Amino acid sequence: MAELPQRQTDIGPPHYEKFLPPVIKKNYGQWSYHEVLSHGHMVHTAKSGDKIWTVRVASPRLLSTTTIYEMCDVADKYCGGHLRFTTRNNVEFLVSDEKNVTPLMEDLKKRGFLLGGIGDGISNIVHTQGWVHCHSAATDASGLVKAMMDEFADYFTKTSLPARVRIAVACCVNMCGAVHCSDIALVGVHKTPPRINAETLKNQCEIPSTISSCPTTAISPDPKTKSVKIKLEKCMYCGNCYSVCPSMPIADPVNDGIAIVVGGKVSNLRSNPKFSKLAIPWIPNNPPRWPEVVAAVKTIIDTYKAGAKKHERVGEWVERIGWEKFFALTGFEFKAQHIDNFTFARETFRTTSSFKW
Amino acid sequence: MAELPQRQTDIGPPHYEKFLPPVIKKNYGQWSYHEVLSHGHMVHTAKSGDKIWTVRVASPRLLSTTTIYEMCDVADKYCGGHLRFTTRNNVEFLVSDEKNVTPLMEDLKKRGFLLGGIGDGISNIVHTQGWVHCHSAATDASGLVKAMMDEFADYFTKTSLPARVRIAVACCVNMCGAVHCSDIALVGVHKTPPRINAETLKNQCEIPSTISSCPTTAISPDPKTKSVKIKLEKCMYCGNCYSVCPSMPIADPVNDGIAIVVGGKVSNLRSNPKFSKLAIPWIPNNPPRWPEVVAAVKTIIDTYKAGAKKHERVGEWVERIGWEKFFALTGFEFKAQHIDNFTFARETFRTTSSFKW
Amino acid sequence: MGKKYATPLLDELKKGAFPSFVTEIEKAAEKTEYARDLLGLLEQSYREKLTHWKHGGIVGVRGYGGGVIGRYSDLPDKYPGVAHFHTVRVNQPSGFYYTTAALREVMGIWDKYGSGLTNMHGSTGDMVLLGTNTESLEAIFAELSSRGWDLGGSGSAMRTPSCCLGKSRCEWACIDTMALTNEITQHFQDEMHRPAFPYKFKFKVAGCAVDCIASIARADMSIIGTWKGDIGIKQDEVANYSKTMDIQKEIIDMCPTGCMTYTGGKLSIDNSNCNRCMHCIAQMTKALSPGPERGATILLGSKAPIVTGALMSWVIVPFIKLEPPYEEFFELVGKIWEWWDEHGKNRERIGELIERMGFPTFLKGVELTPHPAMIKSPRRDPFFFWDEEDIQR
Amino acid sequence: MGKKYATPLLDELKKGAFPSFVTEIEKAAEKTEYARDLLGLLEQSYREKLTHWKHGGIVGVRGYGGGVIGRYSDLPDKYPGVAHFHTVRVNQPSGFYYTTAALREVMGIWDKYGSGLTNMHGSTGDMVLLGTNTESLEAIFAELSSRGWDLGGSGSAMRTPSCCLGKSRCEWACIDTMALTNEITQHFQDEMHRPAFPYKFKFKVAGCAVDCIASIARADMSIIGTWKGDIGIKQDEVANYSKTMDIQKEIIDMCPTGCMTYTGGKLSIDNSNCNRCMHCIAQMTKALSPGPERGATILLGSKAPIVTGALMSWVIVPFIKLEPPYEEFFELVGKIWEWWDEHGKNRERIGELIERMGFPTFLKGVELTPHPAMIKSPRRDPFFFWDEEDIQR
Ligand code: SRM
Ligand code: SRM
Ligand code: SRM
Ligand code: SRM
Ligand code: SF4
Ligand code: SF4
Ligand code: SF4
Ligand code: SF4
Ligand code: SF4
Ligand code: SF4
Ligand code: SF4
Ligand code: SF4
Repeated sequence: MAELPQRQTDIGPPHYEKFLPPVIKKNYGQWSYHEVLSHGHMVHTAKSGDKIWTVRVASPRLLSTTTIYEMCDVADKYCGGHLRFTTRNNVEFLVSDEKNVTPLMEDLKKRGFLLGGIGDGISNIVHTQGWVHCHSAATDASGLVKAMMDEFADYFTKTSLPARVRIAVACCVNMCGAVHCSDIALVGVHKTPPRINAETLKNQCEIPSTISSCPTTAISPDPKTKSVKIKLEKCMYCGNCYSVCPSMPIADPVNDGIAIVVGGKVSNLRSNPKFSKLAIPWIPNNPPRWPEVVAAVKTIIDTYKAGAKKHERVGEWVERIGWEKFFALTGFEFKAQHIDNFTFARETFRTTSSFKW
Repeated sequence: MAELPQRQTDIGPPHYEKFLPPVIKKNYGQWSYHEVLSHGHMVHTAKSGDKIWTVRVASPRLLSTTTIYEMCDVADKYCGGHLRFTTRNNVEFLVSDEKNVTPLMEDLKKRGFLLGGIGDGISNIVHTQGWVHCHSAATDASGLVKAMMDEFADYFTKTSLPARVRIAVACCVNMCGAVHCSDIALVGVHKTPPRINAETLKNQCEIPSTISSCPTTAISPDPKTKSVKIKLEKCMYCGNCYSVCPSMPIADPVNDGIAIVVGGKVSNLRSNPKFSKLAIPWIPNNPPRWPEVVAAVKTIIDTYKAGAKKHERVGEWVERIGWEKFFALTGFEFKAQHIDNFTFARETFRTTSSFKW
Repeated sequence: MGKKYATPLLDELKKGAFPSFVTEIEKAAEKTEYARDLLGLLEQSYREKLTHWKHGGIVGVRGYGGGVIGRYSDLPDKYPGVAHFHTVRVNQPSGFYYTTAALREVMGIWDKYGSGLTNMHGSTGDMVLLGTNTESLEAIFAELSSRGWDLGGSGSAMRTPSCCLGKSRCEWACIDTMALTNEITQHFQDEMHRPAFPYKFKFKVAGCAVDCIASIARADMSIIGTWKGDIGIKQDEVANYSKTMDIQKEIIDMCPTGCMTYTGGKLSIDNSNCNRCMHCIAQMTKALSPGPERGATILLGSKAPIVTGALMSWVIVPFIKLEPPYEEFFELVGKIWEWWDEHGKNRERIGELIERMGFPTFLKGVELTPHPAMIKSPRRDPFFFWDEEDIQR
Repeated sequence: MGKKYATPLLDELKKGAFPSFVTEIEKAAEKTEYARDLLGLLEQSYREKLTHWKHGGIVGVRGYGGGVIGRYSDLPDKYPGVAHFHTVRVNQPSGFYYTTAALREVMGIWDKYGSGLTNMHGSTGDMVLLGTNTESLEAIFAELSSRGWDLGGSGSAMRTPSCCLGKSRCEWACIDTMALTNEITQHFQDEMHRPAFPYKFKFKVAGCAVDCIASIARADMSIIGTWKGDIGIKQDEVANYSKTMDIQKEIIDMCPTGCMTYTGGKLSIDNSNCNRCMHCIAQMTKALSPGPERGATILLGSKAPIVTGALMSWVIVPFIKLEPPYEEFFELVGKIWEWWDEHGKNRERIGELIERMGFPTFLKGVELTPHPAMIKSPRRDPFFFWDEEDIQR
């Protein structure tokens, strides 16, 4: 290995200005309006009259350097070497010259890129590591995303919905995605308590912090084994103990699965940001294409599309019709698991006699 | 004392049927509609065409037998000996014969009874014992009610509001009135921790149940005195320890006072039942007429009357305009005490950037 | 009888439009020493801004554990008339209807043995006879009960149930509130008179969602009448209302579910989206009426804020027919009390217990089936329990 | 290079319209053993429905406590290429803008030392370089940092701040999100690289209430641009929109505060009742624009559900001007961290701490004044604390 260059510390990231296209630098803070031209492209017009076209393509987020080089080639050809990523991991090609827009879009299509994600449809799915990289995963993330986006690709490329439908996937309840405030989200869940490896625990884990990691105080010291024990009926399978102590593995191939939550949002438009709420507590892990999960999400989207008013997000629609109607319309079974028994349970109970039959 | 009659047990109350006017017995469950004729009287019409007129008068609830006899005299004269009390402690004279209605109302007025309480105005104030009968009282109830109802008598007898305004008074946070779901309510509050009488406590109180009575775990055993001690900064002056243990008196003439809560309701019309929320944390006890309290309630009612839509209850109005506007419009000071730090605090925090300036 | 004490502060409260409780005490003071000394004691409280009642001791009548609230003044020497000042809770008849004969009878007993002061009624619903001494209690009870009256509840017991007047005078009542309330009261006499629960338990029965008895806020079990099927509409009466009311603004726009339309003078309701809030019916009572299949929603848990905060009752049975002999209903109450008895701590209300143990656990314990009507929204955090039968081994 | 393992399950995921991560791994597998063995390991996970990663050990670069996530396979013998498979978090430039030159440079380094696989970007915002071994870490860091790149955060430290693109391309940005984000990142380099907090702390900056960076759900401190003053209205553009849009239905009826009217072709807004939700502006961007006085609302506390349930950030500063040198802002952050440091338990996020200690206590601790904008509604239960100065002695 050749001599390494001189390292530096605490320099932080490069200043963003270095990376901005000239038209953006010039019109920074002076944009006037935008027009969505298709699900795949839009144009922003500045007060000066300058314009910038954005062409957006899907990304699996897990990208090889090979593909990134190819994107760079495209950006060099049409965008003066400028591109960006979005907060939902799509790729945006930034065009300053109108005449490059169509050739760029043609070229991207020819190369197999999927144009879309702009406006009221389904954009990329925010997701996490899953079996590709995380020890904590109760399911894979990338595979779920792929299976779903294949099914819903039209909503990415061309078909509109009443409003944006933001989907997220988290492979465990640590929820590294924006799951808890998404229109629809999948989260990998366990259904069985951790198993204690008393032998390794002694050395691998700090017992007090293991005990205090448990939100339900299910864990207590086990003097006999110099380890810990779990009050099984108190365990809600959150896996927080495993995050703190590797000797308490919780993954269980047969009983791990996927919960679906719906109705969250982060934008403040119309209604306040909302938490996602449980729609289906458990669907089995069925890789590589998780057909039951995809079907359930499709049911939600179809029902939403049929029932929502224009501009109404999933959560706004559900709150307008009521959760009892949501269950009736989707046909999802209502189970004991849907009823909150956690921190703010009481606030979710129906303290009125007004509900719909 | 003469010989006592033979006691009976577990017989329960007399059957209500014995007390119903004949027209009610006949048309029981067969009423068709009602018409409010004035704040003081209304008529119900049965499917049979029969009618019953109701004339309502105010009651201080604390009634002497003398006054009750007088009411009986009136009911004998115009109502065939039938009357009832309402769930808000008003008295209703039930008239089967239309020609008795006006004479009855005239007679009642002449005798000094106050007719009213029907429809969209201020009906009687639900309240509790106060200094008249309770050891727990941080304020009086009857006096507060009298002071307020004198001020708002017109809303009882003749002037309408956008909707019913239900007022309640509780003399301590045990809240024996319907305070926690009232349009406007007053509650007697303490501001200083209980004082421990270690001498009497030993004998009068069971130490474990005294300790466990404290919602904030402020109380702990004091082995030195064989009594208990209080972590002062944890005490929220709820007085629950005093309910359990008389040796921990909490009443404090200088610092006891009145909190005002607003916006609650119990009906399910339009919006769900609502809890009342804190408007003013503390106003000094100023008997016999509590002018500051009356003025504050008047401010709320005036502001509500000016701003609410027809049929809108106080809580519906406040929620429509937002609490920030409520404070702006009433001019009430917003203080740290308004911010919840109890069980469900988190659910009250503003998790949106949308609010009004 | 002249005045025993100067009461300048209380005298202020005799002025003004609203009837005065001070005047009432003065009227009683013409008859009883209790009331005379109450005026003195109360004036002192007004002066000092301090209650002068001691923590109540336990007093009562033979064979009962409740129904009387013991009360002693802390200034017995100064105001001997109120040295004892106990309250007798007399169970009211359902709906608070009285004949003058019955009322006179009770008041007569009270004049004989008590202060001549009452609360008509207490917040729970009882006729509250305010102020007597320990010695008189047995006599009062004998006189009352021999004439068909009984005591209400107090302590850790079933409390006196109460209700709105329901079918007796209201066109909206979907259940017979007075019959049910009377039935509950009679059915559970033992539970009411001999406290054996972890804490108090209250029933309140409302004939419809208007809830004129505030049941949802003040009863451990709130029973609220409702219906299934379509709201009845009389279009001719709608037309009449349109002359005096802005139907679009006052009705259509205020319907919380947006399920109503008013076009071409015709009112229509999409009943499948109506949540039966009662707004439209209340405003247009001649034109609209509750649907045909009548019953009630049962809700559980409300109470005042001590200790973990105020609760409103929440739905545990979305719909139940409530007709005599109410077997299904009493069976359910039995199961709930059994579960409470088994798991409840001392001074823990049923609502607090359910919160502590979890609503799903409660449902299982009393064999009720989860239903979306029980919740406003499903849980948000994906932490939930499974039973052995849900697990594959 | 041919296939090292048969991957029938993963192959299924190469089909379909959406770009495939499997194809991406295969592309990298043409270059690196890491990616080749990742395919084998992942196929096994797909077969067994089980992760094959061990609990990460602590690895990193000299002088830093974070920026690298250690990861080891539990099948190192079977898939030696992923025996080590650490992640390097490279701090992205604000707004995720790149020149192709810069991107190629980073990718070149990664091809040299790593798996050739990336996440563009991680959920927090970093460029995530996915998979390398412990030995390569120092080299990667030297190559990156010598070219002007630095690592992002991990562990109990300030995490890599991120933002929406703000003023760079959006007409609604009320603050310069990219400038502020860069400023925060640079200002707190030490706090990011050397974990010394009770737990992680994240910043996210959104230019307006649309919140395209999901700050309110995913940042301990969420900074959201907003305005004071009247929304700008161009009536001629309103008229244009009226040709393609049902303004009454889509705008007026959907305004949450009901503060808009549209009569006689003229749009009016009662700005004193507008809550600045952005709905109308978003739908009619040519006609409407944020008001003149620009700044931000600061919210605190959001996080994922472990342990007491998910939180969204809540308002702690209703309005602040955010302009260089951001003194007031940095001072506030300092006070908050100090208070957290003093009171926070290990693994307790700031939001959880505030909840545990009480919001009023927090406000006092960091010297902020209570304001109705901080709450959706005041407390309901009348239990509250007073200070010594509120008491009369
Ligand atoms: C590029 C991006 C910001 C960035 O810095 O990367 C962005 C850009 C814009 N957003 Fe966004 N939003 C972006 C993520 C978000 C997010 C965050 C997220 O999804 O995690 C949200 C919040 C979603 C939520 O509430 O859960 C978001 C909610 C919106 C909305 C509000 C939708 C609503 O009705 O609630 C608008 C307004 C509109 O156009 O109606 C909007 C509008 C816009 C506009 C039109 C703003 C403008 O004037 O330029 C931009 C282009 C439109 C578009 O993409 O459809 N953007 N937008 C992000 C693109 C993500 C992607 O690849 O799909
Ligand atoms: C007599 C009484 C029942 C009883 O068994 O004693 C009663 C009787 C009626 N109520 Fe009530 N309500 C009675 C307490 C209540 C209560 C309970 C309370 O105040 O503690 C409520 C709930 C208040 C709340 O939500 O906080 C109540 C909320 C209503 C409403 C709904 C108001 C709303 O808009 O929310 C109506 C409907 C209407 O008329 O608009 C109503 C309507 C009625 C009607 C019109 C029902 C009918 O068709 O007969 C009755 C006469 C009208 C009136 O009094 O104005 N009644 N009503 C109670 C009279 C109390 C009093 O003396 O003032
Ligand atoms: C008399 C009455 C107030 C009134 O003026 O009407 C009353 C009076 C007392 N209540 Fe009550 N409560 C009365 C209805 C209520 C209600 C309202 C209701 O029942 O609809 C409530 C709120 C609803 C509830 O049950 O939560 C109520 C909630 C309490 C509490 C708080 C209980 C809790 O779990 O939060 C206490 C404290 C306790 O039980 O130790 C309490 C305790 C008391 C005591 C026994 C004081 C004590 O701690 O020993 C009071 C005796 C006062 C006295 O000297 O007569 N009282 N109490 C009401 C009963 C009259 C009746 O039988 O009709
Ligand atoms: C890489 C990344 C997911 C991704 O695929 O994008 C990630 C990956 C991990 N997260 Fe995360 N988190 C990542 C963003 C998040 C986010 C989203 C965000 O920052 O916007 C959240 C939710 C927001 C929040 O902070 O609450 C998040 C909430 C967690 C939690 C729960 C923390 C909590 O207080 O609730 C944990 C558990 C922990 O800290 O022990 C966790 C822990 C982890 C660990 C370190 C697993 C562990 O327990 O040791 C994961 C390492 C996976 C791996 O093998 O690479 N991660 N984590 C994200 C960071 C990439 C980046 O730097 O850009
Ligand atoms: S959500 Fe869980 S499994 Fe997925 S990356 Fe985060 S910590 Fe790992
Ligand atoms: S999985 Fe969660 S609930 Fe179960 S023992 Fe571990 S920390 Fe406790
Ligand atoms: S509210 Fe308090 S002071 Fe008043 S009667 Fe009830 S327990 Fe007594
Ligand atoms: S008043 Fe309440 S908070 Fe204070 S010590 Fe007594 S029980 Fe505890
Ligand atoms: S609750 Fe309903 S049934 Fe009972 S009186 Fe009120 S309106 Fe009538
Ligand atoms: S009862 Fe309520 S929800 Fe039903 S139609 Fe009438 S107003 Fe609408
Ligand atoms: S958050 Fe606001 S300023 Fe930022 S990109 Fe989205 S719309 Fe534009
Ligand atoms: S920003 Fe929102 S609240 Fe304000 S006028 Fe527009 S739609 Fe209405």
